[in-house]
Amino acid sequence: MSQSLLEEVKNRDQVFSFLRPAEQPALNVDKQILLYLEGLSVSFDGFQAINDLNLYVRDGELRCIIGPNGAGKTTMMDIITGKTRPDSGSAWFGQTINLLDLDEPAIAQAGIGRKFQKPTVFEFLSVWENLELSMPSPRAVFSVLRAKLDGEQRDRIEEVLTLIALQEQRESRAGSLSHGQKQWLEIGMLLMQQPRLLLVDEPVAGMTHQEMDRTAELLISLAGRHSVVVVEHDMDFVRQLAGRDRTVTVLHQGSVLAEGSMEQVQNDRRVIEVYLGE
Amino acid sequence: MKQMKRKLVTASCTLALSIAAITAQAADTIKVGVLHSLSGTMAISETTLKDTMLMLIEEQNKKGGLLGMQLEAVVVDPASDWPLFAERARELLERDKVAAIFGAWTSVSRKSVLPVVEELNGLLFYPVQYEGEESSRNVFYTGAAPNQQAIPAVDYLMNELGIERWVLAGTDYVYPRTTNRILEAYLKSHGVAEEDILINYTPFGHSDWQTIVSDIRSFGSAGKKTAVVSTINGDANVPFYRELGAQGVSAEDIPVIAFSVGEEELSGIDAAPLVGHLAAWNYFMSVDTEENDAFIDQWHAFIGNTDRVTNDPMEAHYIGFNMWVEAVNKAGTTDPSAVQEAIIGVTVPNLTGGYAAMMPNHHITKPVLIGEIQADGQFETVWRTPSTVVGDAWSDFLEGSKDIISDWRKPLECGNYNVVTKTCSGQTF
Amino acid sequence: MTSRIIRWLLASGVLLACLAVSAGIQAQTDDQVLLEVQALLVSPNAPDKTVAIERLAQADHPRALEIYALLLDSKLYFNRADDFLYVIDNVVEGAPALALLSQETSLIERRRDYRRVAINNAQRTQIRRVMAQTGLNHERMEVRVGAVQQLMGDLDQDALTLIREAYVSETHGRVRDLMAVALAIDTLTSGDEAAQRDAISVLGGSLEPRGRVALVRYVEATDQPRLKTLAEQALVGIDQQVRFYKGLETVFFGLSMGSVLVLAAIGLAITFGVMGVINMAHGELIMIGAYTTFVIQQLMPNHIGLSVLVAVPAAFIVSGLVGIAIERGVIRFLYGRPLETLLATFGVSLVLQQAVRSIFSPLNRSVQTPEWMSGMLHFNPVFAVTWNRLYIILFCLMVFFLLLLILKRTALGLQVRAVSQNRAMARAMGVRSERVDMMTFGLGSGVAGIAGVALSQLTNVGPNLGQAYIIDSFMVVVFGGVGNIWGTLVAGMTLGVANKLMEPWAGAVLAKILVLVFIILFIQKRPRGLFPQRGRAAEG
Amino acid sequence: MLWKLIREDRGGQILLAMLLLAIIAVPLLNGLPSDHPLHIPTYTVALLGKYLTLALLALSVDLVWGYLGILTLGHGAFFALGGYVMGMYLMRQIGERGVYGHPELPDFMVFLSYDSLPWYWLGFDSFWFTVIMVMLVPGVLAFVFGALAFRSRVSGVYLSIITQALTFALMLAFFRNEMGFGGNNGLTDFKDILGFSLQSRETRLGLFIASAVALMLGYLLSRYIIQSRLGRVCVAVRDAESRARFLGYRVENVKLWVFTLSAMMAGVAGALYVPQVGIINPNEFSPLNSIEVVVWVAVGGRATLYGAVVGALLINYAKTWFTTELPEVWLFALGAIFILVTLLLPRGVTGLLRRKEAV
Repeated sequence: MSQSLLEEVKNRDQVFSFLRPAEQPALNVDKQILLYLEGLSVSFDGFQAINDLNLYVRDGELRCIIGPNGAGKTTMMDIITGKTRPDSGSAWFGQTINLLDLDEPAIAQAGIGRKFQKPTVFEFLSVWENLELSMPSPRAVFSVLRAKLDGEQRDRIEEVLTLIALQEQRESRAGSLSHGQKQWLEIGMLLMQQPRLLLVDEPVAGMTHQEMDRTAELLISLAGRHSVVVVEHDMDFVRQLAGRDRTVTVLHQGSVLAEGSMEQVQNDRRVIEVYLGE
Repeated sequence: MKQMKRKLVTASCTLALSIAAITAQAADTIKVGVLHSLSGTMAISETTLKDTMLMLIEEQNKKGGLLGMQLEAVVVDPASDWPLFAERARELLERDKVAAIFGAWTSVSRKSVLPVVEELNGLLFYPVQYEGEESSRNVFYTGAAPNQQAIPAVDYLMNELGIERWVLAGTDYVYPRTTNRILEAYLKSHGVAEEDILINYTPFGHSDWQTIVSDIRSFGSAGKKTAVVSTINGDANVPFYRELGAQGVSAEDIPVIAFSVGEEELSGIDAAPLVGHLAAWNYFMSVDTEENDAFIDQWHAFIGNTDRVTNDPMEAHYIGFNMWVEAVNKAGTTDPSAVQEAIIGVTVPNLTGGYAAMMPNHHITKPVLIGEIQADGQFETVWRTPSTVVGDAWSDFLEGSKDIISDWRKPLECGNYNVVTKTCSGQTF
Repeated sequence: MTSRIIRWLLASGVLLACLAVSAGIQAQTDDQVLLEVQALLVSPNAPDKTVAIERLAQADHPRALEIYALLLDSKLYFNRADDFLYVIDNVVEGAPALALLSQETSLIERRRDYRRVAINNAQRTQIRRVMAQTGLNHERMEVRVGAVQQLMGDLDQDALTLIREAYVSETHGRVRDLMAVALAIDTLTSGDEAAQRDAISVLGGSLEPRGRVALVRYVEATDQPRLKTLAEQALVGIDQQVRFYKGLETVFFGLSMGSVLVLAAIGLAITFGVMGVINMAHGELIMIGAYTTFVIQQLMPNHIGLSVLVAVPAAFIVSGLVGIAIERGVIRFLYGRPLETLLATFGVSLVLQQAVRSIFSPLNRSVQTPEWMSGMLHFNPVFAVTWNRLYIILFCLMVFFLLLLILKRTALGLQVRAVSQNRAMARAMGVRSERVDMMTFGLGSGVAGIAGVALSQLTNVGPNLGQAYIIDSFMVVVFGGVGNIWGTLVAGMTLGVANKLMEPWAGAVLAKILVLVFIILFIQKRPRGLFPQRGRAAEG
Repeated sequence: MLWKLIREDRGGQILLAMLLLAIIAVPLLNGLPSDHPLHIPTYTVALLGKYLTLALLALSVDLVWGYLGILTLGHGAFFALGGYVMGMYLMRQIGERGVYGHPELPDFMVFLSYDSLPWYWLGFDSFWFTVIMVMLVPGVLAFVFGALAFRSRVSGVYLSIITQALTFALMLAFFRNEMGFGGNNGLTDFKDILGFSLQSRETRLGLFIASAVALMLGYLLSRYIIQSRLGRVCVAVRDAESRARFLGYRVENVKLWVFTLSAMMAGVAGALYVPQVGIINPNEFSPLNSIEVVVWVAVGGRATLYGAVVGALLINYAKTWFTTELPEVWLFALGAIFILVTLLLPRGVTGLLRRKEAV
């Protein structure tokens, strides 16, 4: 390490690497695969949360992931978004971006958005401000200090407000919204971010049936332009989302147990065993 | 919102008015400021001195007051916060118009007050031993200067106990640093070799003395008679002495002589393992004189507890207060300038059977007593200087100050007059 | 006892000579000597007392040892009115005063009438030396060792003669070794080369500091190159061993400092680590424990040894109750707002401090060390550990494992862990989380009180006691990893030892600063301490 | 432009108006003859000036605690560093008037037999250099400390405790005489600033006005940040740090810059504090002082900015009053205030007056 640094200092024909701004390669999805997770393993205090996990998500795909408690669903999301470092394995975003080299903000800026299991919005800010902060714009401290909204951005916020049906509450504090509204606001924030990949963790927890239907519609409509990975417990909802031909992945004990259409998965003997044995 | 505004306005008005009200008070009493911390870390030492001052003032009033007027004590609490000392001193002088301030403990509090009393021409009587190197027109140092405590103590150890090897252990602040520098120079001038002096500094409130006491033990096992000169301050003393006791360092093997451990500090320590260790002061409660007996009785009656002890800084306040009273009587006024002039040369009895005189350098004459700790937390005097010693503001053993003298009499009127360059520096007025 | 003195006196050439000198006053009765001694002892001049002590020894007075002991314990007083000596245990009005000569008891009317017969260090040494001469034959080994050491302080021919005689009949190894060293020191200065060679080997095999000093002096003075080389080799050997034992001592010091840190921090590890409550009043709970010790000692002044043992459960209960009061009165309204508990408990700490100032005065209180905790455990002349430190290390480990047992093996422990991991779930399972909070906080506070008992044996018992330990305690808990009391143990011991290892070369202040800087940097590297909780629970 | 910053901030409007009023009125009232009922003695002017610097310190703490959620228990360190920098300048200004009459060395250095100025004392004879250092020294320390701590995601209680360790370590370091900052006695016996005697009435008024202006500027600057999108990001970071991260914000950078700025504000406050109280000593680094500042903010009302000012003024006035009138009660009162405010007034005293919820 210090040796190579020394070499570098002697080599004065180029800018030192530590002075060069960290450039991110552009996203490349030539092979139609947006997310590669290969051989991932991670353990906490001897508990193997993820065990040799392999998962590929196609560009524009809507993928549902199910699995019993402790199957490693949230941990997987943590790895993708940079919150948890895997002990081994690799995670690539497209062919060029190595997710394991990046931290959370960089991953977010590369185009991965995440919705938490528990709705996490900025409670003390208004709905409008929540969306404003989610907007893709320069994130450097001084740019943020001087940032002003232009007309186009306002329109974009209005548009999302309409989509998540919170026009009335735009000035309300996010903390005063109902649970379902918070879920929607968080989805709205994701949309503002315009990510290439959306990770959605149990989006319908605490929603009424109507809200669930709307959420399903919304998520389905997003697929195509964005890739969407949904982790969900509610089988009805998954059925609704997956329809007949979308892929469903079943996680168990930190690795993929089965993958296929909803029908295939439901009839898989091992899956039944895992779910019934629970 | 309006409420808040009103509140702020009221607050500032009360502040302004309360100040105005107090200045308007009639001057039928003479006010005496008492500036000792009653809360915070210094309260442990200073509360007693506040009570001493109240007792002395009460006693004076019983005798008919001063210049036909009653004395009134104005007690404020600088809360062991150094900037607050200055603020409180200013308040006493500007707002309460006190005739004199008795107070402060530790040099930093005195240094904080100093510019204020100089600016407003007040009088400050400082009752605690200190490192010297200061002489202000407005301050009277009734505690010991290093030559009234440290040097006689070392003389005693050297001549009477035949000490050849020295550990100078102190808390890391100016008093120990200066005292130890003076002592180092003094010891070397008496032929003590460099390797026979070990100097060690510890932080305030140091509580783990194992290593240092062990070092002292091994330093003392080199075959030469060894002593520890301790300028360890306040709270750190208890764990230090406890560790000495625990590691079996007895006074017969390695005596420890302390300059900041008095009767009051000992009352918080189990003194039994410390019998024979020494302290150098200008007063001990055990001194057998009539004045002292009367003082102790008076103190016990005032405080309502016969278990309370008296100590050296209390005697310093006793002397300082009596000197001030004498000087005011002599001058016929409490005007600070007149008192400053009148007080030089004033002589009052001390509690150890002699007299204390205010010298032109604003320090007083004191006898130096060496006492050994007894199991009951008292000191037994084992040696005393044959006559009183004049406090020396500027040490003869420090490079920077040996050419400086202090004399506040006319025509010199200078606290730091350099006899070589013939200049009076550091006097802004 | 007396017969032993006489036996020894008869054997002793020294005092035979003295007796011969005083043959002229042989006729004097013991009482006359006593009268003479009394007159000398009440004199204000120190040299008179020296004469008195000598006089007692010369006259081989039957009460000499008794008077010596009274002088050493400073129980001898004189009345200023009649200049008689009295034996007084406690100078208060109404207490008995036993006249030394007449053995009559009177009551003290004014305590100022009685003055102590104070002796100085030189006289104390003088007395101990006289007593040491009899001590060489004392039945207790420790006394014999002390006697030899006392005599070694000034090895004159008389002392050597005594040691030589005692050496013949001495059977205990340690005393023999010490005597051998004393004799070898003398032999080293003799002219006999073979004897000197033996002496060097004896001294080289001993760690006695006086022996080392003798060797150093010998090397400086001698002109015999072969013996000089031998002595130098012996010195190298000694110094090597001394260094080793110094290292051992430093480690012990570190462990002992560490155990103090652990004791102070472990209660915090429970309240802060397990419950997530930042209790700034923790230091004051320690202080309350220390004051409890003081109060207990006041209540049972004649059983100091027992009082410390009684103080442990008492302090646990008192601090625990105060802790429960704090929990019920303040903290329970602030769960889930850790930073605000910090502010509120800081307020509590100020109130407690000032309360102690009002109740006990701002002065430090004196807590006595019981007999069984004082003194040292000697392994060899350069390595000894103090009993109080040793007990505190053991005590710390005991408290630690007891707590571990409570947390791992009892129903309360199970419930505590359940609540700390998932409050809502534990509630749903029927755990009364309020009660568990209260008990846990009481437990943590009680342990703080126990720490106060230990600290009362080492440091000031005063209103500032708590503040001195609160920051250190937090550092230990954070360094060890919140929620893990093993972490606290390891962290406390590590910091203690690190501090002590650095102290010799960096000084106490810099060592402490370095430790703090180290903790700051360490937290950057491992934001959750040495033993972090991992997994989902930690994110909560 | 400035108006925009406080348009919706009634508390701020009142605060700034009162400060403006004070800047005009205090010198006028001070100029009145001393027996006039409305006369403000110079002593009070200095006292008010001191309060204002403490208010600025509280403001800087509110910026990071109220809006970023960083409970700093070590902001006193930045305050004290600013104070020491100013103290060094003031010491150099003494020149030959020290007691030993040394042309260059401050008294305590002569005392400890230094033969020349340590390198880190160079340059402080220049006022402008000092002004820069007043902000730079605390700023750099905060930056380095923050860069380490925020990058490693030390947060919450852990952060609070290492800020405490920071100020504690600095306190111990400054107590050491080897450091060359006067040890326990600190820096004192200042004579003048920019050639004006510190004891003159005019200088005291000048320092008072400077403190009021600094507080106003500090307030406006804080408002500017709070009003901007950065301010909303701060609140976002405070309330849901990982959410902000997943939105692509570099939380550590946001924290770092605001923390550094706040430390610089604290440094300025310290620099104005020292000439008005006349002494700077390592006790200013004491962890308890820093905790007290946090309590001022809590008392005034967190995350309002003006609340911090109100809290600082209120508690310090109470301290002055209590320690004069009822010294024994002071700590009981202060302790009770802490407890009651956290339990009963989580929004502080200004929370009682606020209608609308502030962020």
